[in-house]
Amino acid sequence: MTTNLTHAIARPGLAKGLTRRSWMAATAGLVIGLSAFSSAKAADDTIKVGVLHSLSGTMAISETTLKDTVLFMIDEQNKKGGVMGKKLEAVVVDPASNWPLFAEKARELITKDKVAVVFGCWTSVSRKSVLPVFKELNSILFYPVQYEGEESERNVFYTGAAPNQQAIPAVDYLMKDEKVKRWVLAGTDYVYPRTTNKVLEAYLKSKGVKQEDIMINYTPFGHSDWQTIVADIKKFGSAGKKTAVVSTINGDANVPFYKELGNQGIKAKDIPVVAFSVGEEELAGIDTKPLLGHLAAWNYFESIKTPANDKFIKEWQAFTKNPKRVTNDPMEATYIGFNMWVKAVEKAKSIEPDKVIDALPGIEAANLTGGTSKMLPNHHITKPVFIGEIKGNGQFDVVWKTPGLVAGDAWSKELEGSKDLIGDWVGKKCGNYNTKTNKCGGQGS
Amino acid sequence: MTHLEEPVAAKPAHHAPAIVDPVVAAREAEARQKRITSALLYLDGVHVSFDGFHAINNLSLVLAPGEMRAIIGPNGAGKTTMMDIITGKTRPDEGDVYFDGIHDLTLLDETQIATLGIGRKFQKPTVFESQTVWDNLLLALNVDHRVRGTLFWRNTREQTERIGKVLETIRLTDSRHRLAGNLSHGQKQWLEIGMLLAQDPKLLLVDEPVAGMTDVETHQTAELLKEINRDHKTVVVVEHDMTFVRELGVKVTCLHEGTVLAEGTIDQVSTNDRVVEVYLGR
Amino acid sequence: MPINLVERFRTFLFAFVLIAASAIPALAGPFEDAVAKFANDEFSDTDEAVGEIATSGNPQAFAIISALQDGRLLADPDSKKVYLTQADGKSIDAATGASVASVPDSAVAVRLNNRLRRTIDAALGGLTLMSPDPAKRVQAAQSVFKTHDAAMLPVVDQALEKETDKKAKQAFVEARAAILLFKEDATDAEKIESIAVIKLRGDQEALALLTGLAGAEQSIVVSRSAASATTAIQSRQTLWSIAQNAWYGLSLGSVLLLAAIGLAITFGVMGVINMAHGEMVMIGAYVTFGVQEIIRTSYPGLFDYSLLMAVPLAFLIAGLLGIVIERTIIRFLYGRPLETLLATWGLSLVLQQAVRTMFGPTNREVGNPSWMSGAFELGQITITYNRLWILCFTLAVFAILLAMLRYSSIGLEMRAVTQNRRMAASMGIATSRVDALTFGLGSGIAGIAGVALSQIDNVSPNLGQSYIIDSFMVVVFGGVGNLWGTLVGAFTLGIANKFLEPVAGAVLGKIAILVLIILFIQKRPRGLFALKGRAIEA
Amino acid sequence: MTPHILTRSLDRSATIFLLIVAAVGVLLPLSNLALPADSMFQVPTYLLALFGKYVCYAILALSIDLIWGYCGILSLGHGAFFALGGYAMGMYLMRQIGPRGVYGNPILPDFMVFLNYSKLPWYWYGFDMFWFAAAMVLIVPGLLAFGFGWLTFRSRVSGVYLSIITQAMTYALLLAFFRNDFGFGGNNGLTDFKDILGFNVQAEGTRAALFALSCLALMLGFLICRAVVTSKLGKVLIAIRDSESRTRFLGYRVESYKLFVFTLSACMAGVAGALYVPQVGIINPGEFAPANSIEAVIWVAVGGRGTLIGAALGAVVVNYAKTVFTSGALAPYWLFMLGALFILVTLLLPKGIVGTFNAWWEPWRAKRDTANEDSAAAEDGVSKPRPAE
Repeated sequence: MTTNLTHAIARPGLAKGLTRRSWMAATAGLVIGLSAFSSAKAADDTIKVGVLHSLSGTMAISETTLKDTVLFMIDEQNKKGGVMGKKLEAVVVDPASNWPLFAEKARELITKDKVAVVFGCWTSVSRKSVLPVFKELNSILFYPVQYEGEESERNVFYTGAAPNQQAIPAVDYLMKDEKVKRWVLAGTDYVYPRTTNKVLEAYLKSKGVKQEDIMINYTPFGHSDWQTIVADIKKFGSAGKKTAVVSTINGDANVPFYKELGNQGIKAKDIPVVAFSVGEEELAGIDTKPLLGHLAAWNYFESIKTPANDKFIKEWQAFTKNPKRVTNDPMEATYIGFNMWVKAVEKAKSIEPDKVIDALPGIEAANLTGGTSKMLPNHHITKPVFIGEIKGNGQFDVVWKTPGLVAGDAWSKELEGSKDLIGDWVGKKCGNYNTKTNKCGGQGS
Repeated sequence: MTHLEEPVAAKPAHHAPAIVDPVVAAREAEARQKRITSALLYLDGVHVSFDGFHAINNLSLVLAPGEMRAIIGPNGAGKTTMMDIITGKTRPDEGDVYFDGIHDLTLLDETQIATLGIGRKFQKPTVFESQTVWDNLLLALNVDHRVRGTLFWRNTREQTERIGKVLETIRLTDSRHRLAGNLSHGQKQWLEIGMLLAQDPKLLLVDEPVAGMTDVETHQTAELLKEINRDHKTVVVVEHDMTFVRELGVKVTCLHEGTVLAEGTIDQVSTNDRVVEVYLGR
Repeated sequence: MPINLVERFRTFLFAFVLIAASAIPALAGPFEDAVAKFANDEFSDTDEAVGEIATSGNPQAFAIISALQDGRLLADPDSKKVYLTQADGKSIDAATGASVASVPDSAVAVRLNNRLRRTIDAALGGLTLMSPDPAKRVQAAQSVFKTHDAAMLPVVDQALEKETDKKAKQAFVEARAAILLFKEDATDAEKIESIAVIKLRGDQEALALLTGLAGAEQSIVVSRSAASATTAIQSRQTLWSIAQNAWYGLSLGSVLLLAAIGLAITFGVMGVINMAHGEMVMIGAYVTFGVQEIIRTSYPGLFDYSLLMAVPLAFLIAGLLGIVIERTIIRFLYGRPLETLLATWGLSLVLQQAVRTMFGPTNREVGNPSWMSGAFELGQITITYNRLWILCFTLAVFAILLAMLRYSSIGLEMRAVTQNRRMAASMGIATSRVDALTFGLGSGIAGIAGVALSQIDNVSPNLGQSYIIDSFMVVVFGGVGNLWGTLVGAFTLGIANKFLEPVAGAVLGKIAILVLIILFIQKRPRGLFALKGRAIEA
Repeated sequence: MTPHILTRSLDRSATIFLLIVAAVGVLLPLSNLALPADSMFQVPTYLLALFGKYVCYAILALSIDLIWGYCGILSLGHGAFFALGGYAMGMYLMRQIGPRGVYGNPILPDFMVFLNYSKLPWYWYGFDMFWFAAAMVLIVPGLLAFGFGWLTFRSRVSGVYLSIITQAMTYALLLAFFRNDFGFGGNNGLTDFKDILGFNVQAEGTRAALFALSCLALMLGFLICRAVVTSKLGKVLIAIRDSESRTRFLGYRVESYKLFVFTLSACMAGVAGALYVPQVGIINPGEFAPANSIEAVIWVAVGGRGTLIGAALGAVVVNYAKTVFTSGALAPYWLFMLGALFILVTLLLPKGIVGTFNAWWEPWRAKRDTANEDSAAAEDGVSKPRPAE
């Protein structure tokens, strides 16, 4: 291929006026660009709230809803008069499903926009990416998604489920109610499924399940050809013992997975699948009739009938001007987190991060399922656990729930490395306090 | 009518650049022993086919050192494919191709063959259009062509003089700083010939050098080629222009369907019945 | 804690046999109480109710339980009344069988969970062992085969005697063998005979049964015979699993081919690297969504034809879009393949975000029409209808495309333009029109691919991205400019992938395939079916 | 580097470019550290981090331009070399955490503890030493590029085919690094860094130093590229780009040239990645995504292919635009803008910003300069190319 491009190869000679001028112009442009960055200053009559959810790229599918939820919550709060007499103002950025961009945007929100708090992140890696920024700049992040645990940071408040608030109750249910003896742990190959499956494997073994009755399978992100794996599950499940699948398959891959399950005729009454990442939003993309009876474990379902939930759904659908818009668990987690933050600010009478962080543990806020969640010293919250069966209309029918609220464990008791660790930001001022050595692990030995 | 060159007395073999490949070395040793030929270029029984189409069919051709040969033939006669075989671009399915009596060209690639001293001018003028005339010649100069050599290359007076001489020969001295892409068609043809000269090969393969040239330019090109040939270089010219071929006044080979149809002087060939039939037309 | 399922099943069967023998009409009283339990909205009560109703012998029992299964049984928690909606839409009082004019609004469908569904299946299974429908009898016999409960033996024997249907008879023979195999007082000869029957069946269920036998204490002859049967079944299953993998490979290959075939035109024939190709596929999927949405709201009866309607529409929409893209962007970039790559990459970002803005970032539901749902067994291979249809569809698209290029005048013009643009132009072919049409054709086929892929994958703005790399691999591996190469390339990669997957796992399998392609390209830089000769060197 | 190469490489615009980068590399950190936070001219740490990222991208863009702009090799997998360099640095930073990880394990990084690794995998050995990690930053991408290039260029895979298999290469690496079994932290990658060479990575001083270092690397990378492209080797590269087979018939071993420049470019990309990681604080398999590599190619196209300054400029401009567009009211539309930018640049500015600028004012300048240039050219024997009309 021949191209006629100009090539700056060698151009010796004396510097000419025009070049100098053009470079000076470029430099001036750079300076103007720089000042554009630093010019934005927080107005004094509003409190800024950062929203750090991907609006484009692969995670937009899940995260856009949470951005809308935060905007909805801010709108509602402002109708009630805002916080401490000041209106809330949302600052929305798009980290575009790009992890380094998350860190950049977090820094921008905190330093440039001077937000008081950030609601954001979905994937673990995005949280890990922004973590150093929040620590360095001492700000607050509310993280609303169920995750693998093994973390308790001073600047982060985890309002989604820890493994003991989702995975273990679900397995308990299957063991007791469905008499499951054989387990398939299927997940997408990333940290959340890996850790959850490790926790579950240890837990199952402690309950006397043999190694040969556990099958663990990992697939890449966005895996779309499930023929082989579904057939393997079918085969594994026909060995005479009651079998269940515990699925930590991530977002996008679920639709083809369930479609394949439905088509290969795996019925919930034969091999139930309990999923931790499939909620109302994910089901919106599937015809759920063949999936009748498959399960999901969450801390919230849209179908739960409580006055608070009815009101929330009604106002949410009015806010989004979409009468079909569904709600889901991470939305509830955002809801709880937001209300906790508001209460903490009012208690601390300040938006100073240090004061709010200290005020947060112990704060209680109503959840949408009729209970009251509480922020724990380890920065996780108490939540009820529900098991729901998929219905034909894309909703869940709650078939079981924990008698009370379950406290979130930052560190799993089932894992060798973390069984002695606790997070306690009230008494010990430490996120990874070792109860055996009575030392705070993170601060050097 | 067709006859092969008489075997000339064997000359001492040229010492080629060291070739490490043991297979090649063995073949060459064998070739030297058997003294396959004293010819500079020797093709015998060459076959090439592309997906069942026989582009070259039992082609045999022998060139003595210092000879100039014109090759004519209708489109698709296999002229360009023959050049591709000699320069290593295409591998023959069978047949022998020897250069200088010892180098089996079928085992070497383009770079090795070029290093042996075979230069090629393409049918469509192929010069480096985004570089200057000077740089084009500089690139062609037969100095160190290895990566390190070019990275730390420095100009020498000797190289400048050589390029200057070539520029004069191809009459492009005034245009030496112009981009090759901005030259006229004829000038590009000349530049490419100039690159051949800078390469200083033993054998020049020239594919349609006067296509698209004016009569004056055609005449000048013929003179140029004859001059090159006088410097004891072996030249193969592929050309359609019969006036030009006649002007060269050398032995002519006519190819047809990948094989030699006739060989001899231009008058002999152009009166050959079969040649007239397939090529020149009645 | 509810009564053990098998336990209850046994009592129920006993009752069933009695009823079958004497046909004594059921008495009122406990039956009404049982029905009323449905209104308690407790799974355990519903469970008990099913058991009691099934064993009550009441003629309504079958109707009530199947209504429960289908969600047609409504209960009013206030009045504790239970209603049954019949197939004709009329409602009756479940307890009395009397018609009711209207069901109160407070009545809701009785809820089920998986355990209840199994109870219902078992209850209905027993009730259908004598069903007039042979298919249902087969189903009932299958469930006996799985449970191999000795109490069932007399019923099975009785059913076997009467059975005339060949398939059902075989099912009963197998069920009987399963029971005998686990019956404690069966003789060794009986057991060995049973093993032979089960060995002949030879599927996963049979294997499970024989493996289960290993746990129980057996005489040496029986366990030896069971062991040899197990080995025989296993070796047969190894063969079947090869066939199964081959089918999966074909199916994956067809998906790859479908995604790549449009690219084989735009990239392979025209030399345009269209990074927005995946987005054309996505648009086809969204067209399917749109068509289904309209059908759902306006003409629900036509749902099964939704795909047939979506195919031409997707072709037209994606094709037209392709023509617009060719006219506005690509035609300025001919001869600069790498620049085209960058421009179309930008285009793909725009298209993705446009769809995201219009339809929202979440998945959209595209349903399977009934003829594309479910699966059938071929020997021991499970073949799902959607994949089978996609394979057929892909081959049809390929054949039509091939025929079009070969025999139609536009196909001739396309080939002429790609082979020698200048010559074609001088022969009076409007090359720019042909370019636009060729690109439109490639895009249109991508749109069609979207219709098919909507049946197995997410319909989301990201749909296209997941196929673009695979598509390029297929085209490059197969050999650019050769549709047959694309076909062979797609199926080779699909099958290779599916044979690697069980060995290496899905991720490593995919990595291995990519590495193999890279190495293969070293060996054959122009793909599997490379064009040879001088033309391509230009 | 011998002096004559240096003098040859430094023409007017190259010198100005180097001076500007040097000025930015000194002034920005100085203003960040020395001026009070409320000063108008103080560059906030946030911006310093941002520009540090841009500078790393600029080095990556340079490396791509070297092979694409000058040798016609369009790699759609250059992000792989960038990421590998980043991983090598990330591994060093992980080892530096030592017992300060959340589990307090002195040897194993946190992710290994919770994935139950009993000991450090062998390929993690040595990364506790900076010199080793620094060598690996060059060696790992260099070796991969050498191996890949050796296979590919020898079998004469070129053009579109090469682009697509480079994409396959980075995609395969993406999948591999996503695997937790691979021992590089899976999807979460490497993060939570504490120290680099004993300095806290989050300290302002370290940031400033890293920024200055990135600018220095950019200058050095630019100089190396200039030295390469202004040498005779650069002419051979352009010859290969414009007519590979012609170059071969002149007796050049094309594959050696491509291999040399490809490996050099990969090493540069590795250095860019290594400087990038401590500044952004994370390295994750996402960096291997083919989309990232394509985007990097687009920076070069926007800035001007075949103009080294353009490549660096393109990287900064596009990323600056991305930063601006992904915030505030424009956030939902930024993909439209980015996409449109790519389309418009390829359609309307095929030579990129710098290329177009040159084409626009070069003839004008050339007219003035003809006299002294010709005399200069005759002396040093190196002639000056002019833009094609």
